[in-house]
Amino acid sequence: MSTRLAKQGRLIDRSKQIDFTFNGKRMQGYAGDSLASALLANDQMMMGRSFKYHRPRGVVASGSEEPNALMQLGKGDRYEPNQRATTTELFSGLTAASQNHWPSLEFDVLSINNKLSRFLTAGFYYKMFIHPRPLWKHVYEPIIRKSAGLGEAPDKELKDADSYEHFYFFADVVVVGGGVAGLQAAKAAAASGAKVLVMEQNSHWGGRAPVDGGTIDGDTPDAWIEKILQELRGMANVTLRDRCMGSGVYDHGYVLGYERLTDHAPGQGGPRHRLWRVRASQIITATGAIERPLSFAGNDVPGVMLAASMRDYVVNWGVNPGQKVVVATNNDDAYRTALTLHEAGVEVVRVVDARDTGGGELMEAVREKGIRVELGRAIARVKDGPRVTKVAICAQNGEGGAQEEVEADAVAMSGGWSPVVHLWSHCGGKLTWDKEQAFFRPDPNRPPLGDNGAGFVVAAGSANGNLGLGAVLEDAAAAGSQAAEAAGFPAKSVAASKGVAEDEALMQPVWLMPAKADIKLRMKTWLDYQNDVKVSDVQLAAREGYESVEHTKRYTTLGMATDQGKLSNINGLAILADSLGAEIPQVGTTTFRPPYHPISMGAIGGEARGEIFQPVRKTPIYDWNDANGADWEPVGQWRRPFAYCRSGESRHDAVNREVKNTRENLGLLDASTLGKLIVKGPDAGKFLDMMYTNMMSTLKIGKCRYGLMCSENGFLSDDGVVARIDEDTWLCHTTTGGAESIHGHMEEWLQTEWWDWKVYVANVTEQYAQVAVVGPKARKVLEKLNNQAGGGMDLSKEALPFMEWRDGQIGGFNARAYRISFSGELSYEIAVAASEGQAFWDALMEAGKEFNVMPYGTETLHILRAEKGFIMIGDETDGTVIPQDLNLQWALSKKKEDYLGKRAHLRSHMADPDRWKLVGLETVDGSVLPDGAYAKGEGVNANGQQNVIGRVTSTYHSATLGRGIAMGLVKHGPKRMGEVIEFPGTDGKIYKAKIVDPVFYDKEGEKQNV
Amino acid sequence: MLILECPYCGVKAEETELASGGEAHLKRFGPGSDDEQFHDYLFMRENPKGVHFERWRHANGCGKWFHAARCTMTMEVFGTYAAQAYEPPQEIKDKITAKRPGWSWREFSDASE
Amino acid sequence: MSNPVTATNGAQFAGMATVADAGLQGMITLRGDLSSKVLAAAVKAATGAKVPAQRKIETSESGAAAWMSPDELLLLVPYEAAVATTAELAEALKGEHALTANVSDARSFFTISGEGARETLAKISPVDLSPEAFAPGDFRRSRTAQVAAAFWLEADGSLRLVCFRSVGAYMFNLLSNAAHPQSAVGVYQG
Amino acid sequence: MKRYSAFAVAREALRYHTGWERAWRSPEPKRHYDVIIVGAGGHGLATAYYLGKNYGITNVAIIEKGWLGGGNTGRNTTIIRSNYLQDPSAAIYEKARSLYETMSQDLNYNVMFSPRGVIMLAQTEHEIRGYKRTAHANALQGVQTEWISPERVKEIVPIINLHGPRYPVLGGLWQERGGTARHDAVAWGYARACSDMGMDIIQQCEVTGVRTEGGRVAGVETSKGPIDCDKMGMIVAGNASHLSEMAGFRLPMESVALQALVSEPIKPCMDVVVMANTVHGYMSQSDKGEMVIGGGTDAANNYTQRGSFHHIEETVRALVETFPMVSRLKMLRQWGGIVDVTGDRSPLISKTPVGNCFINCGWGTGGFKSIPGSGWAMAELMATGHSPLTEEFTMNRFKEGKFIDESVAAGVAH
Repeated sequence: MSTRLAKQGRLIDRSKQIDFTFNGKRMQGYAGDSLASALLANDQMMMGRSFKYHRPRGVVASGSEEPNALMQLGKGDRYEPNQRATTTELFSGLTAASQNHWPSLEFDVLSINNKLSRFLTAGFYYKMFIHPRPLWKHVYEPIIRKSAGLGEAPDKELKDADSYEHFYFFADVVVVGGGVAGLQAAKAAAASGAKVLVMEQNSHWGGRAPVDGGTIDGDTPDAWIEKILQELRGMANVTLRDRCMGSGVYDHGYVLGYERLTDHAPGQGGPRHRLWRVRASQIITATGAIERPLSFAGNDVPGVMLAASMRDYVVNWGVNPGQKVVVATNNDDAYRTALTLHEAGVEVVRVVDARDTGGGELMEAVREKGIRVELGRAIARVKDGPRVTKVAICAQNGEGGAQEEVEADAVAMSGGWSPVVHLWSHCGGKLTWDKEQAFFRPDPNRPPLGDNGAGFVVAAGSANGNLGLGAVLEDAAAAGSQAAEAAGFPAKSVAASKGVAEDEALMQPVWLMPAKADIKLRMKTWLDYQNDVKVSDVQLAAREGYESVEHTKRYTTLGMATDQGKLSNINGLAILADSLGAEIPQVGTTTFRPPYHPISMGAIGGEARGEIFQPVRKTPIYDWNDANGADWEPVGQWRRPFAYCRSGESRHDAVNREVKNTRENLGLLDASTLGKLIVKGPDAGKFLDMMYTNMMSTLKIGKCRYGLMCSENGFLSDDGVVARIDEDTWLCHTTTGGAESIHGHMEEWLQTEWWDWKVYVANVTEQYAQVAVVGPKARKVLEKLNNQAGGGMDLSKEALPFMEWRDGQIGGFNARAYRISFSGELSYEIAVAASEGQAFWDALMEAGKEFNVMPYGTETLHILRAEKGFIMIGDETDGTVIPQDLNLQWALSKKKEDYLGKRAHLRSHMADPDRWKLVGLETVDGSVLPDGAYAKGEGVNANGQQNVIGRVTSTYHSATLGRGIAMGLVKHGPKRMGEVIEFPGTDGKIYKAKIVDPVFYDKEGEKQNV
Repeated sequence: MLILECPYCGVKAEETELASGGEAHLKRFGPGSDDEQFHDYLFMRENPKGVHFERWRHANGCGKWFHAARCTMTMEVFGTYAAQAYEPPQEIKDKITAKRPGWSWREFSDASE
Repeated sequence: MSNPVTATNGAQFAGMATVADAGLQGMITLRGDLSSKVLAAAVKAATGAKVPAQRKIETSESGAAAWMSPDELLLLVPYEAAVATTAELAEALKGEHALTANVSDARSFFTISGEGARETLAKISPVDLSPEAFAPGDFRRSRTAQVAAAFWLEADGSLRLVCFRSVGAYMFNLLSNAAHPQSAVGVYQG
Repeated sequence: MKRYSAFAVAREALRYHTGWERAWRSPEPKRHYDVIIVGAGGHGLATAYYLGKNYGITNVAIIEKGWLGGGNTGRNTTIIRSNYLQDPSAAIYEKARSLYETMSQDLNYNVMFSPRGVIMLAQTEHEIRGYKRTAHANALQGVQTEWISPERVKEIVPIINLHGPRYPVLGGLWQERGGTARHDAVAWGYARACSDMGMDIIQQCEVTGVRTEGGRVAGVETSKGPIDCDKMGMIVAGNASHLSEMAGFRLPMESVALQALVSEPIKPCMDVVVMANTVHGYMSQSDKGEMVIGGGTDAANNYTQRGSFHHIEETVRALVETFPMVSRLKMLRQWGGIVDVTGDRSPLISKTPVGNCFINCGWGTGGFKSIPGSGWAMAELMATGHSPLTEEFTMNRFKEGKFIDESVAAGVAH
């Protein structure tokens, strides 16, 4: 059984007991415990079930590489699945539950898959469930999908109770990893004066050095760490962040840091996670190394653990994972675990060393303690079950025969170490195979390249392939100086601290235990614990021709679990290489992708949620609109009232009311969102003649002209009214949402094509609140305002004719009035300072009462213009429509040699007489044509699709006319006036419509010209 | 996430301050050009594996367009320069030559070849 | 005639920094040749400040001039004077190729003050706001979360930020959120 | 070829699966083939497969620089749908979708086509109009789609938040017979079937030159020596510009990065594919339980298979807003691919200025869903010189101004 030891536990505070629950059971741990160490202290070795076979699984590691001990953590709006017990700090009230089983961890129905495992090999599903076809959709796939996944999904209505944020930071050198290598490297880099940021994923500094022992500068590692931390904290150019994982390295020195602020104390206030977005000149990866499992049968039985992790549990948390332990190894480091266990009073039953020659001084120290060490031996198998009970030992160089069985309740295994090269590799750093130590290490000659073409990542310490304490510190100091120098800070030489640890004999690569294990053993030998990939699976993949490492990975799912192959990749590669008769470096690795360790989606999204998910652009009259029934419609980032719904009124009724009232009395439209660009300079006229299809240079001062814009590719892109302000100044109106893009468009041409033209453009859209005062009473209300103010601009037909503008005062407001109309009514668009917009609107509403004033929204705007046959950018146009399609030839200047789009219109398809053209459409029965309907033609095309001859572009119920009206594009449309064509609806009905003139109302334009 | 130095502001702007604008040094063809010229001007884009010249706008910044010489295989930036140019400045071309001897892009190339 | 109002109407939030609507501020966009002596004189007359260097703001008793781009300045003048000053500038620059526009009402204007001011802004803007990199008199246009903004540092350590009026409410919420009292990062303060 | 079946699996289990044969051969190249396909991705393999199956052309080599299916076929978000607006697109994507339905049986390889349904959310009035238009067009194109109400959306996608403060869900375009498939299996299944017909799939073989004689392709130079052919198909996605230049012609195309990510696996919670174009994000849940997430493309030319992280951020925040529970999931892995984008973002399946050389590229973000249709049509074009499915996708359309623009209805085409 696993228990809490009376001694040891450098990270726990035994004076602070903490209550938590696991699967509903109350348990106790100490402050400083991880959830995994606390569970072990409560003899809870089994912590989960595997993905495919639902095999019982215990914790195998002590850090972020843990593949098995995944938990459902928390409740309600703070629930989260798939949290590693090893990286979860224990806190009071923590509730954890194990995953992927039903009905319970101990008894799981789907563990039947374990019994069927002989059938469920790698890729079995590609070969099965093919016939009969319907069974896949209705039976097999639903079953497969039901059994998918690990933790339960959060509740469908869950609203995350936590908040998240980002933080931008700039450093000369970022050190990822706060172990002794990282600290040493940071010190060396900081000494040069470089600005240094150090990130450590755990809440404690120093990495595993304090557990592994040895001395640094004559001190214990703990003492040295304390000292160097103090030094670094005292330096103004150094920032230390713990609980902050370097999660990814991206192009041009971009590093993400994932800081977990309140995971260890949920609900304490403030953001839960902070995503650091760091720009670094140089990055040092001091990310350590990860121990590899050994591949023997039953290496997944709960109680089988990585040797160094087992040592961590004893030393860091005072937890003893078993009473009788077998240690299996191919290197010297595992002997440290034997010594640690022995010292803690645990019986080390046997050290099984696969090497014929055994180890060095550490082995001797173990033997001196009276522990039996067997050389050239291997674990043949660990007896299956929910916990280790028996271990069979055999010769390493055999097939697993002649076994000796010993009793044990835990196994410590060490297959050697793999440097953590993830961050080195994320952005293209290459690896080299170290044959002697049997691992991939960063190739210093092929680092990831930064914006200047030079390497920007330096690996340090064991992450760089240096496993001994002395070498780690020397390498780290050198890395620190190198990085500082590369960041432009001439290195001050900093002597590396001197690390002394036991000499170690060479490890010996052992990829399978025993070396010639037979197929029955190989089918019980796990490579990827979480995804249940075994040695036999990789061998099968190779046999079937999935020879590329990426094929093998994808065919077997090796390395695709939530640990992303941290434990399994190298072991799997070695088996694949062996199967192919190739060397490991020839097989290569799969691609390392961020994040190093999963990071929360919340942190990635940052502050952008709820109210500040995206900016809402508000006009000066927004709040009034909101308080007066606006049914909002998003238009780009703006929001505009679709209609103003009165209490109990439907949207449809509101629109009809607004339309009628505007035609009969007086309507107000908040038109502030229309773009307003000032274009000024000696060449402004020439420039606008290029921008617009029609002539703008000849426009007279004081007058307005409707203008069309095309892209260089010929398609209609924007329209609006242009006003000539003075000799060299024009004011261009754009569509809502067009202000920024058209401003950008103008600047682009001015800066990159005609840079010698003297033109300046300024976007003054938001300087003004603009109100369209529309309807037969429009002039009356404005004159009333002027009368009340004791004077103002002359708004008579004579003084301000149609398509002209004037500056002056209206109702005491400084205003610019444009006599333009998008509704066919008498209409003024009045611009006042945005800061006075609400007041001006209020004045209009007040003065308008006697004229029955009503505000109207975008839908009424649309209907009013459609009744008049005016086109709308975005309705009649969709990026594929040219002015000719809309019968707007009159706006294409023939006098101008050139304008954007002119050349494009000459291409054969654009000059094609068969292009669909704008017409009005009236249903035969007065109903409303469905939005987006297509007109049916004769027969089908070569692909069997119904031929079509047109489509509806805008369709409304016209309250003015009491019937449906529509516009559409129809093949040869203008030549087919009076013809009835058919529009099949998606409701199964056929809508018949007559082709008519698109101007439905006031064809002579009498109403606007009064 | 790239950083490019805006030649107008002098800041090393990160990609979120910038808007990418496609191939640089395009020659405009308008009325009077033939279909082939007009087609190439609008659609035939350089898509090199290696040295590329492209346009960027410091959109969330000074609003100015500029040019960048960049490697599409490594993301190395050889330099940035003002948009008001018909060809890359000699200094930029020299920098590229030093790092990518034998380079060529459209009508421009390693002059030492 | 009415009392003009800002988009956020005097809003304030106090957290690790204090975020406040800075009220109505006269602002004038001036585009022209920044090396021109005529322009320099006009700027001086309008604001009392000289033409700023790249990415700087020059302040005087009565106003300020900030560098927006190689051919654009943002001039700060009293709100009430903006219309008249814009006209005067236009008059003074008559012979020059230049553009002046009163944009006082097109903007929202905020102060971010207190110990956490730099950190508050550094959560939403990809700009190095460390004291070494950003000092009083520095002026920067950049992105704040999802919108454009310009900001500078005053001598008292507080920040001033300008954005479009339409996103004033968004900006205020954004800054207030970033200034959450329990969210100090602890790198530029304490 | 030994057939795959539950019986075969059971039989093999008895002998510990030692009897399975190779899924495809790994031959050395011959000196000459009737047809060379460059690129052993989904499109290249499918083209070869239908050349053999529909036209009996089996003396075919499929040449691959890396490993088969290792490009965009193996790094996309596996969405299959055909609810396109324009006739030519709807035709080829619907052809593809219908071929997916029987692909497992055709290939005797379970590609796990899962017709779970695809919803495209409408979140603005503009989008409503766009999708209603698409629904009308689809009805006449023979593509089954349906405009559905917000309530129906919620029924189908219980984890969705209909009432987001910024973009409430106003309805959706529903294609019940869209879905997903196992992307690698599509490549592997085609490869196995091609190999079985006697075609040679030559991996780790880079084309270094194209030999032309008299305006026709005579063969290719490769890292495994010269290989001659009578006809050649270039089907290499993002590398198409590079390859076409070897043959002496240029393409109206650029290569940019497209990124995707997955969450850690969770128990099933979303049974369909959901695309939210207004906020630029889409999501489905894989058969393993991972939430598979994608967004828009980067803008700048790029061959690194890495994109910029801010696009990931944009996508994730859109999804957190649309599916609030996603906030408490974790990103397991992000990656990028290089997509080939043409001037109108629709593909090129076309004859080229070089007589016996054919091009198939420019699928941009729509490549996976089109694989079988694209292969079917390309094979027809290569075998007979004409295919109605490819007629509108010629290189000439840019000259004529006859674009196939799908951005009309939805902001982005995925």
